[in-house]
Amino acid sequence: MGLFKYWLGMLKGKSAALATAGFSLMTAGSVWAQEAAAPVTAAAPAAAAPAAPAISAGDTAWVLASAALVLLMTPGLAFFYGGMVRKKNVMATIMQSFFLVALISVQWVIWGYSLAFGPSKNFFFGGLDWLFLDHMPDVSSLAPTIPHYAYMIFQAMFAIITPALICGAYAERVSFKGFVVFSLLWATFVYDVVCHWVWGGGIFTQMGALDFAGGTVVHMSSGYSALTLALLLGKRKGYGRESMVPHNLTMVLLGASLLWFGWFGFNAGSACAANALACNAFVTTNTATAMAAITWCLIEWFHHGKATSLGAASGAVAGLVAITPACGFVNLKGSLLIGIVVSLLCYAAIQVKVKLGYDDSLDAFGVHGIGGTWGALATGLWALKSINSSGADGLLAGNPGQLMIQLKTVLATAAWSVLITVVLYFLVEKTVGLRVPAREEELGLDLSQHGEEGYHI
Amino acid sequence: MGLFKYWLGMLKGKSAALATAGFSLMTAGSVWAQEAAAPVTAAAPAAAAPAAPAISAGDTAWVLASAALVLLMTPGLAFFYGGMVRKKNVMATIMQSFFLVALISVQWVIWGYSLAFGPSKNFFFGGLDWLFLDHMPDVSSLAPTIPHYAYMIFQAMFAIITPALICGAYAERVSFKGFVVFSLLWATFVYDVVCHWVWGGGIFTQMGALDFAGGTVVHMSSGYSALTLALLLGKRKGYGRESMVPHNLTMVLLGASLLWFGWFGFNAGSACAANALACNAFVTTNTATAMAAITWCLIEWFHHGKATSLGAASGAVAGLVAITPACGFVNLKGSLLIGIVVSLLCYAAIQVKVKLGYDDSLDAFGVHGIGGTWGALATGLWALKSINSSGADGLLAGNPGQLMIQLKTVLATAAWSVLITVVLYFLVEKTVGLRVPAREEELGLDLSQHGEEGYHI
Amino acid sequence: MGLFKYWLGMLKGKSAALATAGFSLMTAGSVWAQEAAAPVTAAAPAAAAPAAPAISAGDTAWVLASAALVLLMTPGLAFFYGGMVRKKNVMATIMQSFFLVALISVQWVIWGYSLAFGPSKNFFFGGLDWLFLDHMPDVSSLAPTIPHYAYMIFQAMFAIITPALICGAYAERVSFKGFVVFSLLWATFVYDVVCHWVWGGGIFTQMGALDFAGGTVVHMSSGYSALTLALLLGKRKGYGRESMVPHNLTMVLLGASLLWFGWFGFNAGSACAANALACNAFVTTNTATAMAAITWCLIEWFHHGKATSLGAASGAVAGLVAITPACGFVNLKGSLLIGIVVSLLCYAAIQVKVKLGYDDSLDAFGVHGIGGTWGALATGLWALKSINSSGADGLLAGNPGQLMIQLKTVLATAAWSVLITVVLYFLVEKTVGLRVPAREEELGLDLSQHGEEGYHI
Amino acid sequence: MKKIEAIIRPSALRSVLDGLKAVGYPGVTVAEVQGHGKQKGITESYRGQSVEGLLPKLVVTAVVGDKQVQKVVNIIIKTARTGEIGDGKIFVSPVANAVRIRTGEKGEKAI
Amino acid sequence: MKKIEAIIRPSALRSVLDGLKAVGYPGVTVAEVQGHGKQKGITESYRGQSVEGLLPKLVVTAVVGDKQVQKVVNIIIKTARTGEIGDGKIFVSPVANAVRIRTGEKGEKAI
Amino acid sequence: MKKIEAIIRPSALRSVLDGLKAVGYPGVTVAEVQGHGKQKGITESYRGQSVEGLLPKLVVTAVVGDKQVQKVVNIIIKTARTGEIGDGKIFVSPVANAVRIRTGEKGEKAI
Ligand SMILES: Nc1ncnc2c1ncn2[C@@H]1O[C@H](COP(=O)(O)OP(=O)(O)O)[C@@H](O)[C@H]1O
Ligand SMILES: Nc1ncnc2c1ncn2[C@@H]1O[C@H](COP(=O)(O)OP(=O)(O)O)[C@@H](O)[C@H]1O
Ligand SMILES: Nc1ncnc2c1ncn2[C@@H]1O[C@H](COP(=O)(O)OP(=O)(O)O)[C@@H](O)[C@H]1O
Repeated sequence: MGLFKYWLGMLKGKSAALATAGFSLMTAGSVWAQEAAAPVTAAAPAAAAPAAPAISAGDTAWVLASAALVLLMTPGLAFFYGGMVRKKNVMATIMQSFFLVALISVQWVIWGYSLAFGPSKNFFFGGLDWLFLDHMPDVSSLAPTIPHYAYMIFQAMFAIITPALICGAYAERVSFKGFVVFSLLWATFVYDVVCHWVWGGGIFTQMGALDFAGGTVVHMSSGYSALTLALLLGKRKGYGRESMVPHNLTMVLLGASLLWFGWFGFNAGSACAANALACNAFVTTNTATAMAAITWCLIEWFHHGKATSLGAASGAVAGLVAITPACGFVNLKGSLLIGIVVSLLCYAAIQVKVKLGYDDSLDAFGVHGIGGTWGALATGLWALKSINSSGADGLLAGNPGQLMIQLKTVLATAAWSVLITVVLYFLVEKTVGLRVPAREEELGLDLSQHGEEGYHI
Repeated sequence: MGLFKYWLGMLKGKSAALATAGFSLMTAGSVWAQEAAAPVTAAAPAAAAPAAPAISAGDTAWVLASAALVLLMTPGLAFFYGGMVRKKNVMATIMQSFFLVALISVQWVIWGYSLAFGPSKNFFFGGLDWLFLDHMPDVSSLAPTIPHYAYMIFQAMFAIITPALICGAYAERVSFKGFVVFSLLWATFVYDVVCHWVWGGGIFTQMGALDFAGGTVVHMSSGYSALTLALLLGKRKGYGRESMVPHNLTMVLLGASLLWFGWFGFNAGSACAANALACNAFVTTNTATAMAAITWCLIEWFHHGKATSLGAASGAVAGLVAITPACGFVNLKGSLLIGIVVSLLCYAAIQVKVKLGYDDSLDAFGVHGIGGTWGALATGLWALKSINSSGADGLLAGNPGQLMIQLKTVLATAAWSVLITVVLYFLVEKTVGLRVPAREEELGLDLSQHGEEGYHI
Repeated sequence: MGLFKYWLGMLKGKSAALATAGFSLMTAGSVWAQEAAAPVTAAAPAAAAPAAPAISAGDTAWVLASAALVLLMTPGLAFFYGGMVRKKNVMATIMQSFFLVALISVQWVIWGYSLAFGPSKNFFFGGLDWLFLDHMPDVSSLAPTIPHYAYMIFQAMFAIITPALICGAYAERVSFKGFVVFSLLWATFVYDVVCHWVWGGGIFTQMGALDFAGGTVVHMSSGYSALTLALLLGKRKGYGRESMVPHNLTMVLLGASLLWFGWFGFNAGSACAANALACNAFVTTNTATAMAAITWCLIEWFHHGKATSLGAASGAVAGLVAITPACGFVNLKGSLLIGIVVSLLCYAAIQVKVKLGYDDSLDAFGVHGIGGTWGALATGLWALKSINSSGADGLLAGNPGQLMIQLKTVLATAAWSVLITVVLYFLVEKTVGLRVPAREEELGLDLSQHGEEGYHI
Repeated sequence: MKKIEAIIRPSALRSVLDGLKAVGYPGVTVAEVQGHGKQKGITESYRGQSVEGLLPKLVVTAVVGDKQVQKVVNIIIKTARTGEIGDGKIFVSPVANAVRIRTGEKGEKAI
Repeated sequence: MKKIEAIIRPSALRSVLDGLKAVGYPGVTVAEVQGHGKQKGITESYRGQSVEGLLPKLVVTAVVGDKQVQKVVNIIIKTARTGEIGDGKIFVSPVANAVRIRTGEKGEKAI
Repeated sequence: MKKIEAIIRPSALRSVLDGLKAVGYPGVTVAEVQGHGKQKGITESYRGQSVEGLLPKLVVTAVVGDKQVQKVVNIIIKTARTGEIGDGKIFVSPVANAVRIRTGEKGEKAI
């Protein structure tokens, strides 16, 4: 609770500034940095880093390969989502993910990395010392055996995919302009901040929270923001009346396959080295994913008498989400259990969604919010110091405290994500506009937002 | 021939047990393990393994990257096959491969790896000591410079794709339920066993058979099983009368491209190290594949006056298949010859198939059976100790004995695959059912098995 | 200018021979090699190569992974281009790229690598000493920490994609036969030669030209040849009258995504090691690409009021092209500027094309020619010795001479490419024929050249 | 017998089908088409070049007995109307005969 | 002249075309459609939500002279029939005129 | 009112639409089909097996008032003709009624 008070207090003094900050991001940013830097005392450098080991070509090779793999995940997501929407919105949906690769790549090297990982002296964010990657040391203390640029660009890929995940919630109804502005602000004020908390030496790092590859940072932040947006934006025109089935399931399966493939970089790459820990992450990732896909199919079997390929793909993605924070802390059996449970939870969440009647178009919350939450908590259940000596034991290894820590990060991340998303939603909706006019939605976003169509005679 | 007697005898005592084993796999498995373990004496640990070299980050990086590449092959196969079927079966076909990624990933970590690579004291299979990967040493003697988990998960990807290859033979006419049961049993009783024979320290390992990346283990086992199933299941409804041309060739080419890409992991990764041997495998793989694609196009040119993209893709896959066992033993010129011959053989086999009138829908036997057989024999022709010192010379380097060894493995693998496939076919057909009812086949497997369609208005 | 005289003179004595060389490539090649070898004195070995460092598994892992990534780029290009053509030409377009993977893979190991990198004693090309990769040392002096085969196959992927890039210029109107013959000759007489000049120890190597990953070798050579062919072949039937919009933009975006992914291998792999330089190349590549995509979208926004996904993809590819020669020499800020400018230039070039009325179908020149030229010059502007000590400073770091060197390579490459392309065009058009008859063009190349269709009922 | 061909917005399909089902006329065939009427096509742009595009529509075809024509047409009007340009057209045309392939039945019995 | 529109199973296309060829009626146009008649659509399920889907069919259209109508219809019935629900329908409707674009010929000569 | 259905080459679409636009007849619906007439299908080959394929065509449908039929047909003939086999056919058939869904207007006013 102290944690909550801490940043709620912090926020109060900042919220006005936030609202007016508008587009002059860079100025706003540096002002904020100075304000915030004052009251808090040194905390960062943080983390492991044994006395300056040499750069390893093997580790670098693996992290670069992983960065490339993670880059591919966002187009993978583009197809996963693009296949699920109606034909008239396919390019707009693919474009959202694809454009974010470009947008956040630039945001990250200019100010994002500095905000998230910069040498701040506070719990909250990393400051602006590394704007344009200037003044960065050659090696990060967080990944001492690879060049800093490798770590930075690997992290960039995470920053890219996170806002892209949200697209699933507002698919088929937001303007491209509004989407761009929202995403840029969200990346800066949600992702970069939460990333600092968890990995950048911020408050969760201090608390000993475990998040190997981004359960809180990536999936929960995006998942809860997705839910918030789905509620604020309202349903798609015709929701419940028109048929909104996936227009191309082969594209969904392609996307899911690229996600599975790329996720090895995401999770095993997060070891920042080609070592036994990376191998553990690789294996638990694959196992949880597989188990979740099987489980989802079994649920469908019981529920409808038939397993579907969309179900297998959805289960796989849910499994990937859930194992993400845990992959470098749990063992094989833990990963099997995580995979089983996540499909039960996500499938249930999606059925509940329909009952509740909000329109999380492609289940960004149902999969990433729920799956991410489960993954974060499951890490607190099954983490083992024997798997990762710089980690901790979880509840089932006799350390209930870890579960509490995990719970705190879950709540804090969810709260922060929701809060800022609400603010940004109103900011964007009132200025450039986020939801498209009904006529443009009916016409389809491909034609109305981009003046192009996916398929031609 | 001793070999044949050996395992035929072995089998006789086991076949009844096999038939009744049914679904209680795990129990059955361990019973069998004890039975079998008794009469045979120590044989395994096998293989190279110089006195405990250190783990290499570079080797680990390459094997993990390779494992990811091989994982992608199965979705690649999903698209390769999925594009070739009729629209009404596209999702069912993609689902077969995709679901196997999940199914065998789990099977492998629970009992598959143990059966194949476990520390058995017999020629036949590896036992169940490593169930759930428990009790596994940190490093495998088969890949001493990488963590055992890396080797295990790399091998998992091979176990996954092998049953997926068979899908090509029964495409468009099996029930999903039957497919799942069959595949699980097949993976256990064919793949895991043959894998042990060849790589796990089993009988072929002892004999000195050469199979660098899985010609026998992967392509022959699946290819001959494919032929068996095509014959047992009978033709698709309407075969020869309805048009059954590929519904989407762009998808076929996408699949072939992902296969080619992933196969570098398959073959060059099989060096289990980022060394000169891996480079040799990489180069021979690419060369044989390219040469086979060119050759296939030339054949079409002579036969029909036009080269096709489907032909180029088919040739490439045939080349990949054929070079698989040879890639780490032959030199560049060997790979060129292997590529040329495989396309001649496979193209001829496919024309013969049409004459003979059995329906190997997507030529799983025509490509993997024939190509795999050729590759295994070709290894016996062109292998060179100068390429791989832990290999052997082939016939053309003056060692006809090697070709005989290769021939024995070919025959034994084919016989075992056919035999078990026949048993499993009847087992599954009589219990859950394998072939779908005519009406469901007519409707299409997407709707009848999964209740979904690939494409929507 | 001395440079020009040099090879113009060289050419004069050779042009007759060239024209008659026809198909007997190998003979012609070796004759030529002897002729040419005589008058020039030792020059090659060239480049860095500190006294025989050991093979590094990490570096090898990265280069092999990179080679696989670059291999995937050509299918990526197949889809990028294939989506942009009309439905009736989709397979022919995909086939051009796919077949080139096969064709040039074989050409490269037989004579291409030798021509480009062989131990020639002249400025012009590498000779035929390494035909079939025979007599090659185990390690190349150009990449001393990896096996020679790794370097060779990595380079092969570059040789493959370069002629494939040209396909964009003559899409939808050349015969498959003509295309094959032209590409094989072009690879030999343009690519292999220019590659030797720039990287193989040839004249540009001597001059100190900077081309990290192939701005001149890959993009300019193909770009200017593309322009030449577009002009020589004339417009597509119905150009300006029929609608020629992309038939499947999702395929274009898939292609662009695979290109972006693979390009990390292309550029960061060109460090031939997993070191800080590779990381710099990785980061500048991603940044320039992202910036170019954003810029292209902004231009569209101003020009048409809407950003398109085709624009984002086009901008990304333009950015990838432009940063290619520069990625290992410039810093982050340089890459941002390169990205911004390339989209301005390429977008303008495409608008001008329409005005001028020539039909570069898919803007091979507009993107690769213009983008490659800009990248080569930009390297001369922003190169920094502090980024790459074996490089040089550019104009903005006070070394205007470098810009002049870059300019010379640009002019020489363009001139050589245009010249040989003109010769080859007439050679092929007069013999096997390059442009298809009008009736075949109307029918579509899929049916007329390959007897197959992309999509079936 | 008459053939009723309704060119509708893709988004109206479900309502139209549900509407038809409610009045007990199950036989229906749907095709994807493109078109323009009063609602002009839309300007698209590819690499800076503008082209005029058609809009995606669906054609719902139902062959019905003469007496049901009015009712079916009314249902379609009601379920496909948004009141905005682009709602589409219904064309009614004569059908000389109908055959049920399965049974060979002819005429109104077949539909 | 009459327009014969046969809504058939996709799997029957080749037989129908071969049948028509055998009786020397080459002109034919085929379109992909979806529909339902007696054979109801099928329930599909996406992430646990059931939706009612239509079934894929083909429409084979041939415009023929009045005298050939019966023959063509019979061929189609014969080649497209499986006897199970879903075999489809044939609709025959009047055609006022036909034109061969290449030559401008009109009427029965044009078909 | 008449329904004019023109089966044309895909490459002729733009000219036909432009031609129609020039004479002020905007309402038009286009569908993708396959077919063969005098221009036989083409032999395709898949893994060595030859199959007979149909050729892609477009059907352009315009319902027009009786008086405009001739003009529209002429425009289509002019803009779709290449003079080579495969230019396609135009079929004209009667339409009993038309309805504009948006307004409920009937008859010629609706088209
Ligand atoms: N005369 C016509 N002939 C054929 N199709 C037509 C005709 N008029 C309209 N259509 C079809 O109906 C669709 C909707 O017509 P539109 O005029 O936009 O509707 P509204 O009458 O509500 O304005 C068009 O896209 C076109 O496909
Ligand atoms: N009255 C109708 N109007 C338009 N299309 C119809 C009609 N009745 C059937 N169809 C089409 O014919 C197809 C097959 O019809 P169905 O009733 O299933 O065949 P059967 O008469 O053998 O039971 C349907 O899917 C639908 O596309
Ligand atoms: N009698 C017919 N009924 C239906 N469609 C036809 C008929 N004749 C031709 N077609 C359609 O018109 C297209 C072009 O016909 P074709 O005979 O090739 O043109 P042409 O008369 O110029 O030779 C065919 O592909 C087919 O789709």
